[in-house]
Amino acid sequence: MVLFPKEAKAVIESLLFVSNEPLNIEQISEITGINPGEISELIEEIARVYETDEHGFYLREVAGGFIFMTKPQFKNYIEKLYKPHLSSLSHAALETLAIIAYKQPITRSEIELIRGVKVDKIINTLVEKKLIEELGRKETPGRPILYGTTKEFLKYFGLKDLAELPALENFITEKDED
Amino acid sequence: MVLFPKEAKAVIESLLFVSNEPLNIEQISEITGINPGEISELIEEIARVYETDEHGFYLREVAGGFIFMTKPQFKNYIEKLYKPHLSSLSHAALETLAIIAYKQPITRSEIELIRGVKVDKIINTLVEKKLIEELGRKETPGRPILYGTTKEFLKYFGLKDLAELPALENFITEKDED
Amino acid sequence: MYKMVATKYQIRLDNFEGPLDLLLHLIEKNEIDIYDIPIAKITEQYLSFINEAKDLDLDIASEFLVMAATLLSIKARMLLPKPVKVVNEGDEEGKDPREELVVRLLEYKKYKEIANLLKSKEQDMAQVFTRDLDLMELVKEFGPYNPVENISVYDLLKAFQDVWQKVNEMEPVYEIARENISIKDCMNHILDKLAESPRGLTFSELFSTGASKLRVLVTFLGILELIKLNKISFQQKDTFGKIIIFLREY
Repeated sequence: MVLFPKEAKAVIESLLFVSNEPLNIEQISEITGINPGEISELIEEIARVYETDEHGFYLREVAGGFIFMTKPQFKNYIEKLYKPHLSSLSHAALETLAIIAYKQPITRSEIELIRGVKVDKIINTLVEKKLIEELGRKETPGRPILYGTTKEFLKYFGLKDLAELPALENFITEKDED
Repeated sequence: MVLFPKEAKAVIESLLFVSNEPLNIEQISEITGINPGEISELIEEIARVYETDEHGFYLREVAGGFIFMTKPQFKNYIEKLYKPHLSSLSHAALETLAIIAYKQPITRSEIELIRGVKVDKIINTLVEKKLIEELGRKETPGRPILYGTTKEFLKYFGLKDLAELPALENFITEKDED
Repeated sequence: MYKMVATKYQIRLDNFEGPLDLLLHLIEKNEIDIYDIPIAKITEQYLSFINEAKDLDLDIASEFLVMAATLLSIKARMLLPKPVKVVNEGDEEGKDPREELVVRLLEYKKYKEIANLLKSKEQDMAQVFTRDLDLMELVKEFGPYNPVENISVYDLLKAFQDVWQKVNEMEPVYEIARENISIKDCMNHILDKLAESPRGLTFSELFSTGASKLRVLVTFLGILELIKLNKISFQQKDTFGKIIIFLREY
């Protein structure tokens, strides 16, 4: 099917509008038959339109795809319509996730070595929340489970991909400069 | 809270965006504090923007409220997007369905005994797709649920009744003749 | 007096994520250079936290105690006189006893900071909402959808046949289950066989070589039943010799 550019843009917009998961360019290309390069350009055009002040939502790149979201400044109004977002993660959970995000695939005991505390309960919670998942087994005695972050992890923190996290070197303490 | 007209429009748009139910002017007024007359005007403005060809969805007045919907001409694309959710049966699901079709009424654990793997997820999928249903309980310890095929199953396969399913014996003889 | 004594009751052990977190807190509070930790001072402060938790009857996680032991051991090693001769770098004796702890603290500190970054990202995401889509409603709009499109009843039959064949090949148990052997049939079978063999038969001769476990078991039960009914008898010449089964009439 051949689409006029304007129509192509509208088709892409309609797909982005009805998806409750981030849509990636390949998926859109498969559905519409439009080539990925063109889709990429049209998505940029769409994104520009919604950035303007007169719109209440905008297009975000999250977990390798694109998804419409309401703008942060309207949170209070939307929370009057919907219940506020559910509780946030504990600091222990965030520390554990931070380690897994940078060190994946990683075993439970490797995480415990870095954090200095037991993490079995936290691991279970994070698996339940689908923020981490089993990636396989480490070929060492006991064949411990290896963990890694999920797509849900990227969505939860609004990350495009893992590369969006700052490099670990940036977190070296500055003391040595003294 | 006093809102600038442009901001007011964006707030209304953000509410219409997240809602999966038509929102009426009174509801919007209650949430935003904007007077109904103004809301009505702003909604008209919003509606005009989305009527244009470059947008994939538009604002419709439904059941006394307003709701964003994708434009009808893009229905085919949206259907393709959701096809994976509806997608055809996996081989595992087909096998399970075949066992149920020929051995009904049958319990989950009886199916598992035949297939040698867990089938709870597949059973759920088949129930969701309305291909199988609960027929009652088996009068054995634990009173497990008995499953059988549905009316829809017959409809999908174009069968008048279960007796129209090809007989197993026929198939086996045919095979033997090969 | 250390600063922390004043804040003793505001900061408690259970406010910390673990021993490393507590140590980092002490290092920051005392504005200490992490690469040159005054180990005696830090150990004293660390232990006072543990003791306070003890006084308050709090459960002290074992990790905190392990760290206390580590600190005391480092402190002891620091007190030892330094070896006089110059040793190679990397030589165990020449190593600063604090080094390993410093490496762990720096590593942990990085992830603690990343955790804070994630926290702020989490907060950002709490400000935005995606659409509240009702997928089931959407799917309904597409009208009757055939979930078995492209699948015929013959595919179904084929699938069943394949499964059944696999079951028969791999799990002889099923063959048995479908055999439906009753003790009564088996008893008749034994009697028939024995009638053909006036001199009697051994147990294994009562069933064919490829017999299933179930058939063997049912045959055995059949024999017991027939003995009880006085229809058959058995004989054993030697203690460990073969048991010969024969019909009672003979």
